[in-house]
Amino acid sequence: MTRWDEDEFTANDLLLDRELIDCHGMPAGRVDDLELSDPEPGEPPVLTALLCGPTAFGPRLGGRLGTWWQAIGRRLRLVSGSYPNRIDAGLIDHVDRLEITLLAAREHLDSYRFRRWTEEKIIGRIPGDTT
Amino acid sequence: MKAVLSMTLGVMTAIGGFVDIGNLVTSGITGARFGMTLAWAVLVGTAGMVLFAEMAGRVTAVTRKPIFHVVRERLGVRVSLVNAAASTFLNLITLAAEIGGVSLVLQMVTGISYLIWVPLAGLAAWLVIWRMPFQWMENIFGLLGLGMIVFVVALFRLPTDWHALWHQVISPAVPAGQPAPTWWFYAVSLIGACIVPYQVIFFSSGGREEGWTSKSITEMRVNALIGFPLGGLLSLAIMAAAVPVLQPLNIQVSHLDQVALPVASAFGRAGLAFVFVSFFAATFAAAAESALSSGYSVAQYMGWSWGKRHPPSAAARFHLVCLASVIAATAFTLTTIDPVTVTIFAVVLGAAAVPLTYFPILIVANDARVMGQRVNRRWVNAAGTFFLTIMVVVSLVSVPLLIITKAGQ
Amino acid sequence: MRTSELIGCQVYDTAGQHVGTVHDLHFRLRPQPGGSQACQLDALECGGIGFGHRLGYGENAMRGPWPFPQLFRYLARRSVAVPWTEVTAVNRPRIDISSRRDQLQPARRQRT
Amino acid sequence: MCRRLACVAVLGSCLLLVACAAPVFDDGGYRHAALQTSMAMVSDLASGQLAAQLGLRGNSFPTFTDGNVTDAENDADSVNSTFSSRQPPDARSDALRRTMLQALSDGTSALTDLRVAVRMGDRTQVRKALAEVGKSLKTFDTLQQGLQ
Repeated sequence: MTRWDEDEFTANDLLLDRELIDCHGMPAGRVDDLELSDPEPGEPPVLTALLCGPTAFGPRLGGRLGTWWQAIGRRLRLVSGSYPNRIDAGLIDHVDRLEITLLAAREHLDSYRFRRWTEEKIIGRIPGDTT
Repeated sequence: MKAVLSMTLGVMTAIGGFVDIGNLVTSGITGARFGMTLAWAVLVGTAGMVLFAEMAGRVTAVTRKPIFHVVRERLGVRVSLVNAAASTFLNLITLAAEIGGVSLVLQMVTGISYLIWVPLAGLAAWLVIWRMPFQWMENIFGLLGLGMIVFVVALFRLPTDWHALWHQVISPAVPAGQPAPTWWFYAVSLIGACIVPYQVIFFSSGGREEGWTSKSITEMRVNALIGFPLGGLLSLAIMAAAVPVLQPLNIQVSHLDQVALPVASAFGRAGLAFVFVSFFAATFAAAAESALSSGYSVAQYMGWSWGKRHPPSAAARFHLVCLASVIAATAFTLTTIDPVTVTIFAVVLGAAAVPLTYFPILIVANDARVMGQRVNRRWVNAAGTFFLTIMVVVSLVSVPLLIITKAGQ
Repeated sequence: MRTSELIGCQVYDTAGQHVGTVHDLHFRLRPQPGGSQACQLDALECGGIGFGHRLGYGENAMRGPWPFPQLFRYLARRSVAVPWTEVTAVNRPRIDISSRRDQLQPARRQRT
Repeated sequence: MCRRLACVAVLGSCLLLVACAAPVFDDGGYRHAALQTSMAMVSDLASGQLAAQLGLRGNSFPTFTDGNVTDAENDADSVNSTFSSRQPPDARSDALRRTMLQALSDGTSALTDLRVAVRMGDRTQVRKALAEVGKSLKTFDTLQQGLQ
């Protein structure tokens, strides 16, 4: 059950570029884009998921830099397909003007891959990293 | 009692932390060449730094969001990306200047060429980031940096003409025979040396690391309102010490060890020992802080976990960015480009980039929905806007001045 | 559908007149049968400079340093809110709506 | 937006490069270069002199004195080479060139002797080199007055 601080707001105020905090209080990235349900005639679109990762951030940048950013993101993804990391709207715990807290731990989120890769491949190899 | 102790520790750390290679070089050069006629630039820079740091500290204490959260959330996608890229590039140049500074100090002490020290300084700076607890790093180097008080004391030992110095401070004018553009160029570099973007990023992110809340605002204010002005005073002392010793002999400072000559002639070896320790502490702390700040900027912008309060494995990409920036800065310094020139470029470009991070902080500090009753008061806003106009003018003139005076010839 | 497909589109009214570029989306919470609340797209905010709203100068909760509230309110004076029900066709980079330009409400009701 | 920023940056850097390498053309330029050179030499000679005197008085560490004197010597060498590589525009400046080159070679050799003496730690040699440096300093002072 998502708790919203305000009942009427805009995407730039509360959602876009906001920091995601997981259930352990650790940062889990930022909202780069929003996924809305496809609009039917009588039914306005509804927020279904938060999207993060370079393939979501690229289109918002626009221009050559945006497509270049998106291409890098696509190549970085170990899993094929260029759909960005998706965090279902049901996972959102609380939204206020400071951050968006989630119900899940960041390890279970899509966007965990790049962090785990750095952790294991680089930082994990340097002595003294565990304490 | 404990509060008073931690308060004084905070103030002393702020004093030591304020002065870095930028202040040492610019104060030394301007003191030897223009006397005290550019003291006003240090005062403007210090006042600006106090205002900016207090505002950033207050925003961080209330919202627990340091500078680059605010930049990303308030400036929209494209503008914030340009802002983050420019700030990271600047942090790198400043880091290279600081690593060069540490190596120059070690060359001054040991006589071994600074190029040998550069990789060691880079490695040591990274080791401090990697394992040294945050509080230790700030306090140890901050306190050692206080050794620069030897410049203030040296002023009383040297044949200083206090009346003439005071007259130059009060009525600043371009000294006869000196080109005006160069005088203004060094004014910009002195302002840039006081308001170094990485110092504010470190001040606010450090606040988050220490877990500041609204209750710690008073302690933060004491640090900013007492520590930084005393740091500015140290810069003025370095400038003033050069006047009685270097200016009469027409010595133009182009190396770091010339900045220490006044103390050598006042106190000899004992004085020099103080200078070596305090110069090393100031530049080394600044190297570690600017490396951390490049990590802070990128991680806060991208929303990664960051900071030394988490174990390194929990903030993997933050440490990756810090490591990469130390390696890049060390490689840049190894290209034997003169660290003093790199420092001048770093402070001038730093002055040009202050509005990038200052403007969003000034705006957020006025947002009642986020700051509650801790919003800016009317007079703080007036001072803030006045300072913003100064910094916009400084950033407009800094690059042209850099070109006209060929970096201060 | 993603917001990046909406933000940045050019909005044209029934008479083919250019209303503005979409720079923000209005959402409203709508209670759902299961007791939870759905975050429903309510309107597109377009026209005028979006930078002021992005900085937080939409509602007048910002007394702000002296020149900026007045400046951004002036810059954003022509921004309008296009109710989603008015939107007839979305094919980036163009969005067509069924009402006329002067019938549209200003974007931000000045909420204290 | 990004394209405009990029070309402004490129333009700025070209300007920067051009400004650094502007050659000297007319006679006034040559005299100005001579003035700048003598001011730089005065600064290097005085810096080496002050450091060596502090060393003699025991007010400084050997490595510190050596560092300062070596810096002064290297700066003097680079000033010497940049000035002597300049082409004098006319005959009148040629006379100026000869006096400058003579003074420059005296100055640089004085500083080299000083550096050698300081590194050897031989106090009498240092005093002798200091006298040479003092003499060279006076010649550059008079040269500077003449060119002012």
